[in-house]
Amino acid sequence: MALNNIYNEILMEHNTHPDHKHKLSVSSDCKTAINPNCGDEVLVKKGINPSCGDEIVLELNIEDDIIKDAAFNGQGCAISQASTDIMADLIIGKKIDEAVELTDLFIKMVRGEEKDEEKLEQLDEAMALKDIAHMPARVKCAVLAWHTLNEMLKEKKTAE
Amino acid sequence: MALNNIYNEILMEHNTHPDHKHKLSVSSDCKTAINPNCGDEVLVKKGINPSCGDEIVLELNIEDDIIKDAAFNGQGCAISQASTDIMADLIIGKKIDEAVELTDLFIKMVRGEEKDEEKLEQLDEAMALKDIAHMPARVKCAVLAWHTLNEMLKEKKTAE
Amino acid sequence: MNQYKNFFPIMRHYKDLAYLDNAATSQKPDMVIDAVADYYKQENANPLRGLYELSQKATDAYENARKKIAEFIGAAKQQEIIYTRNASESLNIVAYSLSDLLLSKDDEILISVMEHHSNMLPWQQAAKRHQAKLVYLYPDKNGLITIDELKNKLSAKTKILSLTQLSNVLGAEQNLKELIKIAHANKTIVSVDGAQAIPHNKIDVQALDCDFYSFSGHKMYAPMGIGVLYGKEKYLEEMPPFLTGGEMIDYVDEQSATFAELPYKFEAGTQNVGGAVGLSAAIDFMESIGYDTIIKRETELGRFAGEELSKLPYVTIYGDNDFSQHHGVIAFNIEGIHPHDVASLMDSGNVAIRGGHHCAQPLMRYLKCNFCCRASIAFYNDEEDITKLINRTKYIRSYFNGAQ
Amino acid sequence: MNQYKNFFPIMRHYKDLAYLDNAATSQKPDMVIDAVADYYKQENANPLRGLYELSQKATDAYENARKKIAEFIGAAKQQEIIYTRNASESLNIVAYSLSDLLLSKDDEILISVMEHHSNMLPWQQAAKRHQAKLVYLYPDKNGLITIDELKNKLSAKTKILSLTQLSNVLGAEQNLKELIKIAHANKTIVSVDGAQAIPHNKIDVQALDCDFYSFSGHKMYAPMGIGVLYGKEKYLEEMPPFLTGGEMIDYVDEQSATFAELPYKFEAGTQNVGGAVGLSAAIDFMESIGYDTIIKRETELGRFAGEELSKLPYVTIYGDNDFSQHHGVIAFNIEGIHPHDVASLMDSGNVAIRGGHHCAQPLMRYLKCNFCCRASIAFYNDEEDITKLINRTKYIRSYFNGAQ
Ligand SMILES: Cc1ncc(COP(=O)(O)O)c(C=O)c1O
Ligand SMILES: Cc1ncc(COP(=O)(O)O)c(C=O)c1O
Repeated sequence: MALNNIYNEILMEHNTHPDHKHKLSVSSDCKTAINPNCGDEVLVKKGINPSCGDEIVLELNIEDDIIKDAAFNGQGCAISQASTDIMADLIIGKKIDEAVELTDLFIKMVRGEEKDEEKLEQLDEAMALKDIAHMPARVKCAVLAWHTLNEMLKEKKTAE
Repeated sequence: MALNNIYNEILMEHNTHPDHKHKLSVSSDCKTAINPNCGDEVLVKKGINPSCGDEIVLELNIEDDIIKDAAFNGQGCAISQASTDIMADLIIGKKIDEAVELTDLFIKMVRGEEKDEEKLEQLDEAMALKDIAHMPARVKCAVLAWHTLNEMLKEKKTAE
Repeated sequence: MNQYKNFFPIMRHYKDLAYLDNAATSQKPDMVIDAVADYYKQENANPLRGLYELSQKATDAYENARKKIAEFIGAAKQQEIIYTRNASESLNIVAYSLSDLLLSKDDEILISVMEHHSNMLPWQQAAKRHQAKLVYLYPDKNGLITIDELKNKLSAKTKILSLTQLSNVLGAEQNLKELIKIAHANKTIVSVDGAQAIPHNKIDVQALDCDFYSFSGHKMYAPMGIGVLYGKEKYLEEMPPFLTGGEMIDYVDEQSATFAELPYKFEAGTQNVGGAVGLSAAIDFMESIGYDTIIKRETELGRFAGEELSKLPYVTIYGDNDFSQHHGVIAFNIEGIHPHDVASLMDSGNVAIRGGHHCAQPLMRYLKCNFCCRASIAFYNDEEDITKLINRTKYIRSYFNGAQ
Repeated sequence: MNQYKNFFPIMRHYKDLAYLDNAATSQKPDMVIDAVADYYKQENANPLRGLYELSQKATDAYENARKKIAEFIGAAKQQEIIYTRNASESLNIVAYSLSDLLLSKDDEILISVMEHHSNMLPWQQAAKRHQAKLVYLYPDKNGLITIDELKNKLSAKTKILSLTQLSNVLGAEQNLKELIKIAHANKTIVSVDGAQAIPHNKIDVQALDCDFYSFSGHKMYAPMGIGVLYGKEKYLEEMPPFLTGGEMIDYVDEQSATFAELPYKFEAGTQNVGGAVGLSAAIDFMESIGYDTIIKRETELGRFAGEELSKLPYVTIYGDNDFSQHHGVIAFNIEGIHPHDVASLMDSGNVAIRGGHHCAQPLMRYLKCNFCCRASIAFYNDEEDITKLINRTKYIRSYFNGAQ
């Protein structure tokens, strides 16, 4: 199998030089935390993939329904690390509802359920992960962050 | 398979007209019982083949180390019934040790472990059951009585 | 040789054999044997955890088979299908794990006296472990559990009903849908032993609304060593795992563990992927024949066998007098001749039937026969096979009578 | 292609594949695949209870396989061989049934931190059920349990020691004979997980004097779905049955049952005769190759792989520095690259290895790595396979480095 097209430039770049792998808050294992720089409340959630032990902690800074900033920490394979960084790029500046839609779309794409290229264009660089659908064992790595974000945002919605 | 040579004349005859299917004693489910005709002590033992539900109750009248009479009762297939009757024929008049040896020999024969025709001659009509070795599922039917007798005599020996 | 036998290499090998022990195990068509061999020749690897192509193929083979099985029995979800070795293991899982979840002292488990030992002993054990009571249903003369019988035996304490859909001796198919409705109205959870039903009739677990459904592959043209437990997700979720070990965990530390999601929670260790592939091929095979054909042939051959045998005055047949209701299972005795002798002498005439208690000793006692012969028919049998059975029956009778 | 690969249809099919996941499951030679198919083509029937020729053939196939297995592992008696689905089930039987027989509150079970989850979780469960304590042995840097470690952990309360003979991660073979002697002197019963040992080394259960020995067919060239539990007769006799149902009984009435003699007491329901036949053929296959050849090739290839990999400064290998002691199992990590990425990129170079926790999470934590890659070698591998592994390792490292 030509798997190298998964470990493509985009993925390798985001894995080696992630833009969003840092902390927004001080503590990071509770649901909300305070950003020491600005005093903003930060949303925090941990995602875990038991099969490979990947763990990411996702942090969001949301103001007026808009994701102002996103960051992550944690250990994992190149696919989950890159996928998380790519996701952060994509959702910063988006409205909550838009972000939820994008995560739904991404999850459909990597499960091979959505193949319409035009629709997928919205995912921008995340399209680089399309072929993971052919590697079901790795799909969990790719979706970990997106699942976590999806749940996080839905929890916020219902909490409101 | 030519099984008919198991259901041969000798076997069918002993099955249909057993000479020894009757009672020697009054009760018959305990280890020794009294023969009402002669007041003799009769040795009684029950043998069971769980796989086919065959049950025989064997009774022996032993005097001075010699099997004076043998009889049986119970339900079973033609093979176990005939085999029991044939055995009774064979052992009446024999010494205990001789009878034990004959049962050992018979058991070896039907398991296919003893093939020496000359030796097997001692078994007389019981040789008619030789081919049961080719029907392992029925070996248990054939040996039920012989096993029971064997144990019975050994128990008597150790009891003495 | 009829066109159906031609699918089976063993039938081509023993052209004269009337194989009438299908309720014990069916023969296997080329399609199934080849599918298993091909799996080992082209796709074999340890599934689930592998990150390479071959392991992915094995995983696909394994999970596609699960999907096919789910569709075949009308399950709502794939994760409701758990692979086991055979129906016996499936029934043991239910009896252990569901009992652990549900049973307290003095609760009642309801089964029928017709149950195969595999749907009886596990409940005896469960009853002992939980100091619960094992209560019995008794069939009418046609082998059916009536609504009244069920209503009489159900109580507020009846937590579980486990019932065979089709008796392996009487061949009668229970009116399950109605029985289940009544049990559910009583808040009783229903486990069905489908080992004998599934080879003969299209099953739809959702239409039946049973909570658990157990069956074996080997009775439905699949290889030995593969079986299925279907369970409703909500129960399987709550039930504790049964076997533990590799593949069924999430986290393990020295003193404790958390378990994987369904269906993996119940599948410990390396599973029988070849068997799953074989079962999947067996489903394809059955669908290529079609249940219509299967039912029609089995009903007609069963009726023919029953009617011809019942013409012989020295033959007793157990169960319904309408032999079209027997699903090809004809249990009988020849007067004065032990079933083991009958079976041996049938064999010498190239007729393969079973003689004994058919793993249903309490039923045998209930029928007052202890032992009987059983001819069990599959769609690949034909009139010639049945004619051999009848002729051999006559021969055996005369052979024994002649000796008198 | 080397002469040994030529025995395996899957190797002929994927000529470029370096299959190095043999510890997960081995590939199957023609001999085994054909033996199983031939069984279904010529001898298939339900064994044990049948009174006709075909059933007798199936019974013979089943029992002759048992006899061959008994001889293969040096068991004293055939009835000490119990068929299971896999090693996991064998270990579960011991953990359930032996614990029920032996354990009281505060008793101790001793296992090692190297155990596969299948020899760990069943004991966690047993400990919970009986309020017993699960105590751990820790290996030295070569992966061996020392005599001192064992002596320190044994106490008057230690009823059971269950130990893997060969770790599926470290590849180290325990000095079992000595360990068992010490345990026995302490009146501790010893169960051995032989799943990884038996493909690589001749086993003699009587020489080892272990009380139980569990293994899977699928790791030793047999099909999936068949495994073995060996147990000393005296213990198996006393132990309660585990699964219950058809074929494992003598008498059954509505409320109780008596169980069949060994080995049948532990074999509920229709067994996997095809699997038993496959396992028997796998033994023939291994004997035709010879353990001499197997050991020689696996030792040399393992040493070659270990030595070449250890030349790469960014590779860490776990376990003994003498790679000839690894039985072909080389667990390693490439600095900075997750084992899942390594395995995926190995795959794209046609090298099949495993990455993950290898069903041994506590061991992974003990080794402080959580995850690792594992290449596991069988005698049919060759230098070319290992060279591919090494080259691919270098490539992956440079690919990731190049991206920096
Ligand atoms: C050491 C060890 N024990 C037990 C097992 C379990 O074997 P199976 O999955 O065949 O039950 C394995 C296989 O992965 C193993 O490596
Ligand atoms: C009604 C019924 N239930 C359960 C079983 C057990 O099936 P298996 O032996 O395949 O576990 C059988 C098969 O003999 C059966 O006829």
